[in-house]
This record gives sequence, structure tokens and C-alpha cells, in this order.
Amino acid sequence: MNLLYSQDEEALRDSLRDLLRTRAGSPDDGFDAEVWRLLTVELGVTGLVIPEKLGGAGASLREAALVMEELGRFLTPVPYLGCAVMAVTALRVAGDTAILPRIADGSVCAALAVPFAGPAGDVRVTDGTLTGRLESVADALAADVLLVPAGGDLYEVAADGPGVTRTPVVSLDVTRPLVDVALSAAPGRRIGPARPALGAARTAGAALLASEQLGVAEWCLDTTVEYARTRIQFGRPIGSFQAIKHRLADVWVSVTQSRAVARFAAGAVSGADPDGAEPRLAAALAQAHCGPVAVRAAEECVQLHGGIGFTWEHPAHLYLKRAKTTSIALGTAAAHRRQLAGLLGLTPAGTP
Amino acid sequence: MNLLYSQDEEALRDSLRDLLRTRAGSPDDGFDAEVWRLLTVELGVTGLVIPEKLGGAGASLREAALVMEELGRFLTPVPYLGCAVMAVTALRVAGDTAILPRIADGSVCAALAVPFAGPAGDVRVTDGTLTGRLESVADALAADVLLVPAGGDLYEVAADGPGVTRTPVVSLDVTRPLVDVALSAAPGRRIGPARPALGAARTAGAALLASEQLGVAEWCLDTTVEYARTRIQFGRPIGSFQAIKHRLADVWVSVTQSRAVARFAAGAVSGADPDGAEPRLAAALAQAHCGPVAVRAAEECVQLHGGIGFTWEHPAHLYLKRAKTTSIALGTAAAHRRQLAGLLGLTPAGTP
Amino acid sequence: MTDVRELARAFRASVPTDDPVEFLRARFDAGLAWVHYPAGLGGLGLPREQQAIVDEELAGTPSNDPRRIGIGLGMAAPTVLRHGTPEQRRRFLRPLWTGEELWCQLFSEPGAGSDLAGLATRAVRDGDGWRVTGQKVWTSMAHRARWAILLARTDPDLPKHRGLTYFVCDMTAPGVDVRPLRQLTGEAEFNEVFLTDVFLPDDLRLGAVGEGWAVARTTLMNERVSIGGGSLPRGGGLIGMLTSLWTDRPDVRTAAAHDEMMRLWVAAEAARLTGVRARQQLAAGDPGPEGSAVKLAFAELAQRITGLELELRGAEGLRHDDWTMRHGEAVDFEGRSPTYRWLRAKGTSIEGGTSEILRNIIAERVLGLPAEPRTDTTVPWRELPR
Amino acid sequence: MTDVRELARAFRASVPTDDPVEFLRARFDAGLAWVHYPAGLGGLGLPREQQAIVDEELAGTPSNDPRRIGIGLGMAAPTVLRHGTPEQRRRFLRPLWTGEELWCQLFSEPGAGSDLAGLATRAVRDGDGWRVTGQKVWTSMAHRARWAILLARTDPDLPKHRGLTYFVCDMTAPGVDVRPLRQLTGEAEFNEVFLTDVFLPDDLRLGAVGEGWAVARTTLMNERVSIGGGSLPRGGGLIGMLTSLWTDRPDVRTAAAHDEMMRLWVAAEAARLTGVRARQQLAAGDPGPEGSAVKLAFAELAQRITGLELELRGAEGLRHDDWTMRHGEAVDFEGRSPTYRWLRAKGTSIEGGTSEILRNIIAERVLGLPAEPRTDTTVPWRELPR
Repeated sequence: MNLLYSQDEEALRDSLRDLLRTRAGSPDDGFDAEVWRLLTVELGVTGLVIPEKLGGAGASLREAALVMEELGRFLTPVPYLGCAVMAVTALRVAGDTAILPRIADGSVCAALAVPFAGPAGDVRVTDGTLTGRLESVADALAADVLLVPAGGDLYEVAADGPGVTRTPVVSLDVTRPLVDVALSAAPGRRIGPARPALGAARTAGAALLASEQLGVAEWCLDTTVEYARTRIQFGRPIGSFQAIKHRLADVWVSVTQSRAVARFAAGAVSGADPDGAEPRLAAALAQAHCGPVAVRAAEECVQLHGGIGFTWEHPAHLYLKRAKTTSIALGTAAAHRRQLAGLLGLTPAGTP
Repeated sequence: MNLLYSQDEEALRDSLRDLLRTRAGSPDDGFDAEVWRLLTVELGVTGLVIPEKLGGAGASLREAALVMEELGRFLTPVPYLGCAVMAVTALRVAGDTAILPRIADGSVCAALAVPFAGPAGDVRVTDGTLTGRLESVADALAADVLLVPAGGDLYEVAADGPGVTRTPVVSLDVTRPLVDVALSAAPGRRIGPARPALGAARTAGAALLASEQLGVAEWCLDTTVEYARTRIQFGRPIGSFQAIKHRLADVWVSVTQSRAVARFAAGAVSGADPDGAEPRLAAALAQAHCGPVAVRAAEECVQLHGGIGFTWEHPAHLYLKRAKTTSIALGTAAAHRRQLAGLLGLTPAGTP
Repeated sequence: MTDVRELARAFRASVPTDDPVEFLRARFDAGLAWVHYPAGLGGLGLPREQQAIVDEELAGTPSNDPRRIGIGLGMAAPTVLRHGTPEQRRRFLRPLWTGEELWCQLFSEPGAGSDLAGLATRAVRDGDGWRVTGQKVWTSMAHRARWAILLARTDPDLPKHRGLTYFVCDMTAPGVDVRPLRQLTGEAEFNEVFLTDVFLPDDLRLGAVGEGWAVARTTLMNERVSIGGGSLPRGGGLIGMLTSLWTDRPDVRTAAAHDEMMRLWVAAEAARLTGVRARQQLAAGDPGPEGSAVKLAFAELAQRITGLELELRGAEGLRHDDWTMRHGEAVDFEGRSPTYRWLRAKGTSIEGGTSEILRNIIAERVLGLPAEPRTDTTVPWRELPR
Repeated sequence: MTDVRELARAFRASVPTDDPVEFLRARFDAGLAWVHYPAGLGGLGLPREQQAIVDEELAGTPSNDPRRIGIGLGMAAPTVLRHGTPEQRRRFLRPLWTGEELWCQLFSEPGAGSDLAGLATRAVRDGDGWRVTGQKVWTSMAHRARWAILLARTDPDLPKHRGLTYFVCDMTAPGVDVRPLRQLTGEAEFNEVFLTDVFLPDDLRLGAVGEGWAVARTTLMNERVSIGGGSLPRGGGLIGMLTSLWTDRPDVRTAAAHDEMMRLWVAAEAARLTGVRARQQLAAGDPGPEGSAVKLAFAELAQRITGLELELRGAEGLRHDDWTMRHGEAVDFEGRSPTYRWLRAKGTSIEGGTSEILRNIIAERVLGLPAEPRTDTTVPWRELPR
């Protein structure tokens, strides 16, 4: 598998950076509507994974991974993961043709209504309406459409429709706000069976979250290196001290590995069956590796900035919080290692 | 509990160093009979734990721990652990009065005939004779008396008696040679019940092995620091490079912790019941901590010596091999963590 | 030899405890505040370890909140005692100890963190006093403090360690501006302090002009002794919160996390025993460098334990309790959410000497490794790159 | 453009394979040895990646053991090609490639390991040649080598990088004494080489007098590219030995070790994919610094994997296979005991550039962090502390 970036991807990266760089810096309210409009309508990146016949770009999750990487680097508060990666993957697998075109043209933002971490919620279906509670759902605050798994099927629910309450929670990562979703006899339209759609969405989400983690880690490394080059203590740049050098070299090694792993995962889920054994292995590998690397890079970023890195004012803490929450959200590294062991047939102790 | 060294202990340490320093350097044949004679007969340290009425010094395992520390530091090839710590503890618990006086006066060297790692061997008793096989027994090559657990009891067997074959094996740690012991209808004298004797011997052994590991780690740290102070590369001592400094500082921190932990373990097993819950906790803690610290110190010693540390000629490798084998012998750190969890009631996953 | 137990009992029997401040003043005057201080300054000139006897005898009587007077107690008091004039000692020590006057520390600056001696705050002679201008940071309690210990540059033409002078700063003086500094936890435990032409009379100078660095070393030495000096029972503190979670919540348990938790338990217990041993050495009159080992280990442990707790909690670890900006006055590892603990722990390897600086100190002062080539200690401060 | 596949097929069809050396000589002469080398020197001046096509077409024909000719292939050949005279190229490259003449490297010295440029071996003019005296170390294959690449000091009064000259050393010359150097594994993979007044005619000098460091950089650059360049399948190599043990031996499995093994599996796979990506970059004509990442990661992984294997094996891990001193010629991670693997892995972070030096290189050349203050590059070598 080709693990490099294609020329088209490099070009896309340039466009994204031009756009995102200018908007970086005010993530406190958790959603940048203007950037979201530019991304969806101008650049059309929410439609990357949507087939051309449904109005999308007919590209693949590989290109979407590149978008994730840049959104991670700039910590842009937009619901790309929830909408353009996970909801779109679920809808494609469920055979939807109604919502995808509206996501592609930017008129609709959809979110998969499942907790960002832990098991899927428990929603009952009664007479075609949905009732239940879903805690800590990501990317749902800006959504027009919620995709709700209930009773074995996937339903479309209008996010501001009757019987739907979204309550923002105090999120550790303020740049990706979570909400609790309460459904009380909310009308739902059945789209298709839930299990394959959810499985594929989670695998694609985990695989592409690795690219976001790569972007986060890259920002942390770049920012720390730049600081170490210019911060003077004891009459010389702190980056000239060997202990700092070696730690940053180690971070560079693990970020370099993350790049290879994230590219591999993005490629693996871009095939025909996004939830086959190989994509699931690649996604589990990616989360087992790239999550901890991003956390480590962010921790070193805070530490090597010293006092300033511990302040609210410096953005390092936003990356730290993003890194930690993503390393938990779609499964911790430990959970992904367990999953990998299962896929590899490396049974745990005690099993024959 | 007092975790410091007493003045008597410091005096004992001085005597030991005077003796051991001059003998260091020729551990290849695995047993230094002359040093063993000086230790047993002149200094009387094999009798430290033996009550005065049986001819011993009536001291405790705390003082024996200090001996272990110095033997670890100089890597002196003598069977102190097997004889003066484990065999003596087993004999005391089994109520022996016949062998202990002969150990105290240096006329007999005893060894507990159990594998240095893994479960106790399987020896059958038939008409008062013992038959079976024990692999990788430590400190048995120089022993006159083997203490063999069989059929629930502990037996005395003459090491060079009929039906006893000791076959040296290729040991990873050549300074503590192992043998396979084969018993074929070897005559044995019953001493007492095996289980409490073995339990106490293992706990005392694990607790005091931590002091040996401390001595090993201290030698590695001291030697590496000295080398880093004097080895010049790039026009300055390599110890003036910050990355080297920080790694040695980290080793110093963990060695400092090992000292506290090893002293605590030695104190804990010196009470009335050497195999109670608290001694067992202390011994497990000691092996869980001090084993890996010694391995790490030895690894840094090899690495920071560069090429010379990788040679047969430099003693670093002897410490590396000693550190690694001791971190496996009386249970790996992981096994001791499991044991600790049991003692603390911190049940593993899956148990209620 | 003085029998302090007798003294303490007699004192307790004779002094009413109705008014806490009156009681503390009386205790100070009786020499039972800090018995190792000289008579007349709250002590009796006795060995430090006898304080424990006094504390035992006076248990239950009014006492100070060590978190409020901590900086005064741990840093200002030993410095005033050692370097202050008799008048300064009389003026400052009593209300410091009784808690009537709180203290803070004006050392660190945005440009001088680890390299404290490079600080830029200037103090210029003005008649019988000094005019001080500069910016200080990482100042806890500044918004409540009456006095501050202050390090300022009085001669920029000397090499950096030699142009410093040590002052007591009057925090009520005009030109002192205290502003809360918000941390990544959302609260402001610390402050920035802007000093603009602040006038300090010369009798607030502590030690000779140009001797500031020597005086500051007394302060810093005592800071390091006090950090990590607390004693916990086995399995207490952060590791106890983790094992309680494990015990109370079977749903968070996994096989992999079990070993990780036990690794942390072992590391925590090893660090705790190291602290116990360090205090025994101190009590035996043989203080060693083990305090640095305790602080380094505590920082790493705090970060690893709280990080694992978030992973075990899974979805719960994504939610914080409160981002409201407030003026925190002390670290509260127990009262807040797991996410707060995890965030706050990031500061433990930065505050009070970064882990990097501690490793340097261990390597050079404990292990005797040679210093790095330095270029910043011999040239005039004015010419240093900044 | 040359169709190498056609050429290789035609060559294979036309040349008898009876005598291996004859075959290799013919292959060299046909330009199919290393197609990116110039015509007449075993190549055809084609892009490097076309070699794979030739190797594919000539699969099954006589070939060299890359472990025997590795140093010649990876280090000597590119240096001779770039810095040698036409005569030197003609003389050395053909028998080097065919394996008729083996090569070794005389760079490191007891006093010059990481700081190679500080080496002390002296070469002094003597008529139309040089007299070389000094001690070299870490020389594999020296006991079998016909030639060596040699770095020696020709002017001790210049700063250290500028007083070096690069030679080809005749290993059969009088005064060359090769002694095996025993490692902690018990075998001697390497040698010490003592040079006593060895005469080398001036036509064995490679590059100009005093240009030795520049020539050596070509050698070292190529060494680093070749290390860690091999490709393994997923789960292959050392991690595969560990997972096989796990699969085959239920008795060694524990809950804690399971997660540790999976951590290592993940780390190994991440390192492997990094190597795959580095080779893709190289093939795309964009060689990056990722090779350093691969070597660093491999060393750490090799040590951790083999260490865990010993712990899993428990009692078995206390026994070694054989301490007999012998002259090992290549690392054999698979054929020996687990204890051998564990011991040999300690060398992976030392040989071919220590992990510490690699981190320096990454920090300064890749990340652009400023160099440390240096005092050893400007003064005459003679005056440096040693």
C-alpha cells in the first residue's frame, strides 16, 4: 500500500492550510460556523467520501484523512469527524441516497447519535418514535440530522424536531463539545440496519481519528521545537540543551511512525469493505499507536514550555485536552490492543 | 520502621568491603572458596541469622541484607543467598538444631534444593529414600548438605552422598552457577514439615535478594558515573552532556528508592513471623521494584560505556546478567505485582 | 536540657484558647512556635525534631492553616532569620507565624523561569530607598499577601548572579498591581505581579546590596526541603483514589489495567518509603539529597496515576466538572473531578523547580558530574542574549 | 532507454552458471551488478530502483552472501566510486562485488567512538607512501578482509576534522595485527586491529590529504542508509519469535504479559510501516531522515522484545546455550538461544552510531535545534583533552 501523500493530497493540504491558518485561535465556543461553511460549500471536503452520483467528490477516506490531519493541526472546531467521516460512512453502508446529497452540497450536517466513548446507547422504538438517552455525543450540537441506532435499525431524526433535547455538557475538550441527547417519542425515519452501518462508521472513525491525532502531535512537536529554538535560558536557546534535544528527537521518531501508521489505516479503510478484518486491524493499530503518541507530544509541549505551557492563555492545553479525549473516545489504546490480539489470534492468558 | 543503616551495620559494611574489594575480579569459575572461608569463619556472616544458642550471631535478616548488598556490589561468587539466607531460614522454621550450628561455625554449607525459578520440583519418598529431579538449583555446587522438600516434608541429603548427581548447567549468570540435581534412591533424614519452611525461605530470599539487587544497581550507577566523569568525547567528559546527566539522575532516583524499599523488606522479614502477610507484602514489593531497577541500571551501564560496555573484558556484562537472572529467579516483577494485588485485595479484572 | 514536653504542657494549662490569634501570639512568645528558632523569635534554640513533641502536646489548640502561611513559613522565615537584621527579625517573624501577615514570593519572571538568576526586574537607588520596576509571575497568594520576598537587579553591569539584591516588598505600596493568572485547569492559583516604580525604603533590603543570590539560595534550599515533605499512609493520596475506583467499580477493571495499576502502586509505595527514609535521615541530623528524588517521583506518579484514571473511566473522562475562572488558593487533588486532577498534575513537574532542573541538580551536585560549558556567568548581565 | 529486463534475460540465457565466480565476473562486466553504477564499473548508469528487475530476472543464479561483502558493498564501494581515481575504481570495485576480495572498516578507536573525528591513529609521510600506526576497534571481518577503509590523522596541528586523510589499507601488509574482540555474548564478531608502522603506498590514499573527513562522510551516509533497510513481513522478525512462543506455549501466558506483548506488537508494526514508508520515499526519489527513526526504534524494540521473552520463559531464561569463544561472522538472532538474542540486542543501540548520537543528529539536522556550544572543533587536535 502506498503510504505517501499524493500530489492531489498535497494540493488539498495547501488549500486547507490557507483557509484554516487564518481562522485559528478562537475555539472557545466549540463551533466555527463560518469555517464549516467554507469547508463544506467552498472546498467541498464534507463530500469527499460521497460518490459522485450522489453529488460528492467520489474520493476516498484517504483524502478525508488528510482533512482530519489538518483539522487536528489547527484544532478547528468543526464537526468533520462526526458528519463527513462517521455519519457519511454509516449512511453509505446503510444504502442512503436521501441525506448524502444534502451533506455533499453543505445544506445538511449530520451526526451519528452514539456516545463518543463507551457502548452505544439504549434507545427504544415505539410506534415509529424513538425514546432514550445518549450521553456525551460528539459533533451533535451543530447537526441538523441525528442518525440514531435503535432496535437494530438506523433512524434519521431531525435534530431540532419534536421530542429531541440536546443538552451541552462541560467537555474536557472545549474544541469538540459534547452533548447529552434525550429522545422522548421523537419521530424517526428508518434508513437501514444499524449494525453494519455502525461498525463501518466506528472503524472508519477510529482509522481517521489517527490522522487527527497525527495533526495534533505534529502541531505540538513543531510548536515545541520552535519554542526551544528561541527561548533563551542560561544564555542559550533551551533547544541547545541535549536532554531537550533527545526528548524532542524521541517525539519526532514517534510522530514519524504515527504518519506511517495513520496513512496505512486511511488506506486500509478506503477499500471496498470498510469493516473487514484488515481495515479493523489497521484501525485498531492506528488507535493503539497514534493516540498515545499525540498525548505524549502534547505533554512534552506543556512541559517544555515550562510555566507558560501551563497557562490558559497558551494553546498547548487545548491540544493536550484534545489528545487525551481522542485517546479515550473511540476506545483506549488498551482496548484497541485487546481487539488487535483477537484479530491476530493471540489469545490472552487462560484461554486455550 | 527504621530504614537507615545502624552504626553496627556500617561497621560490618566496612569490614566486608575491605575483604571483598581485594578479591573482586575473577568470578569466572563461579565459586571463590577462599572468600567463602573468610566470610564464614573469619567474619562469621553465615551465622548472622542463627540464634546464639546454636552458635550463631543472633542478629537478624536486616544484617544479612547488608551482606547481600555488598556481595551484589562486588558480585562475589559465594553461595550466601542459598546457604545463609534461604537454607538457614528454612532450617530455623523447621526447628533444626543439628545443621544450624555447623553452618554457624563454617563447617557446613547447605543449599535449599529447589529450582531457582519456577515451581518446586517433584521428589518422591520411597522407604526413606528420595528420587526425583530438580532443575537449575542455585548455590548447590559448593553445598555439603542439600535440603530437599519431598512428600510434604523437608529432608537432609548429603550432597556428595549416594544417589545424588549434580550436573552443572550453562548458566546465563556465570557468577551464580546453577546445577541440575538428580536424586536416585538417595538416603534422606527428615527435618520437619516442608511448607512453612519453604514459604519462609522464599519470602526471606525474595526480600533479601532486593538488597543484592540494590548492590548491583549501586555498582552499575557508581561505575557509570565514574566513566562519564572521565571519558572524553568531543573535547569534554561525556558526563557533562545533559542527556547523559538526566539519565543518570533518573537511575539515581530509582536506586535511591530501591535503598528505601530494600531496607523496608529486610526489616519486615526480621520479625517473629518471616512469612506473615506484612513480610510477604514487603518481599513482593521489593522484588517488584528492585529487580527492574537493577536491570535498568545495568542496561544503562552497558549503553553509556558504549562499545567497551559490550565487551567480555569489561565487568558490566556480569552485572547485567546477574540483574536479569535475579529479576526472574524468585519470581518476575510481574508475578510479584500479582501477588501484591492479592495481598492488597485488589482483585484482577473479571473477578467480583 | 529543656524539657519541651513539660513546657508545652505548662503552656497549655496556663493560656486560654478563646481567641485564636491571642493564643498563637502567646505560643510564639513562649518559644513554642518553632522550637529550633532562637529564643525571643518564637523558639528555644532546640533541635528541630523536638517540635513534634510540642505539636503533639498542643494538638487541638488553635493553629495556622499551613496552606495559607506556607510561603512565609517555608521560604520567608528562614531567610529573614538567617539574613535579616535584628529589627527585621522582630518586625516580621511573629505576625508571619501567627498568620496575621501573609507572604508571597516575587522571584520568577516571564523571561526568567528555570534561569532565575537572569531576572530583569530593576531596583534603582532613590534617596534612602529603592524604586522597583518589573514583572513577576507564578506568585501564589499575592492577592492576599501583606509582604513579599523579592529578588531584583541592582547592577546590570555585573555578571548575572552578582548584580542581584534581595528585598522584602510591601504589597500595599503604590505601583504594585496583582492580576490573576489563569491556568489550564481554568482557575487562577497564581498571579502575575506588575511592579511600576514601587518605592521600598532601604530597611526593607534583606542582606547586602549585590548579595541577593546568596540570600535567595537560603530561600530556595528551604523550598526544596518543604516540597514533598508530607507523609502519607501506605496506599494513600492519588494512588488511593485509583485503587478505590478499582475496588468500587468492577466495570472499569481490565486485565491490562490491573498490571498498570499495580506498577503504579509499587512506584507510589517505593516513592513513599523513600520519603519516609529521607525524613528519618533528616531527624537523625543527616539530611541527604533524597528530597529531590521524592519530588521528581511524585510529579511523574501524579501524572501517570491521574492519566490512567481517565482511561479507566472512559466516557466519564471526557467530561469536566467546571471551567469557571476562580481564584484557587491551594491545590485540591481530592475535592475536584478526575479531569481536574489530571490537568493539575501537569504542573507538578514545573512548579518549584522543573523536573529538568532537578535532574541537573542531582547530576551535578549529587553525582558530581561535570557542569556543561557555560557562557552566561562571566559576562555582564546587560550583554546576555535574552 | 535501456530495457534492463531484456538485458538481464539475454545475459542469463547466454552465460553458463557452472563457476560462481566466473558468473559473477561476467555479470559485473555486463553492467548488471549494480545498475546505478557507471558503465564499465559493474553498472549501466540507470536509476537505482531498476536493480530490483535485474535481481528478479537473475533469481537462482550464483550470488554473493551480502553478509560477507556487506561492508564492501555498503561502505567501501560508494566511497571508492565517489572519491577514488579511475585506476582505484577499476582495481577495487570488481573483486569487491564478486566477493573475491573482502573489505573491513578501520574507523573506530578505543578513544574515538562516537567522536570519530577525534581519532589518534597517525599516518606519516615516508617516501612515496605513508607509515601508519595506531589501534582500531569494532572491526568485523578484519580476519578475512583483503582491504580496509582506513581513516588516519596526517596533521595533528590542525583542528580535528581537518587533519584526517582516508586510505585503503592493505590487510596483508606487515604490521597489521588482527585480534578477536570478545563480546558479552561470548563470541567475537568483531576484532581489534593493531597497526604498527604499516607501509601504505600513496596510491592507496583515497581523496586528497586532509580531506579524510569529507570522504568519510560519504562512507557513513551510506552506512546509515543500509542499516535498518531490510524489509520484514508483518509480525516477522523478533516480534514473531515472541508471538510464536505465546502461541505455542500456553504455560508462559499471563494477563500482564499479554498487554505488554501487544504493546510491543504495535510498536514493531509501527516501526515496520515506517520502514516501508521510508523505502517508498526513497523509491520516489525523495529520501528523508526516516532511516534514523527506523534504526532507533529497532534497537529499542529488539531490547524490549528479547527482555520480555526471557521473563516469559522464567526458569528457562536462566540458562544459556553456549559461552564458547568463537569467531561469529554475523548476527544470528534466530539460530541461537533466547539469552543470546537478549544479550546481542544490547549491541543494537551502540553499533553503527549509538542511539544517543542518532538523537543528536535528528535534533540538529532534522528538527533544526541549535548545536551545543563546542570547544573541540577549532583548536589543534594536539591540544584537545583526551
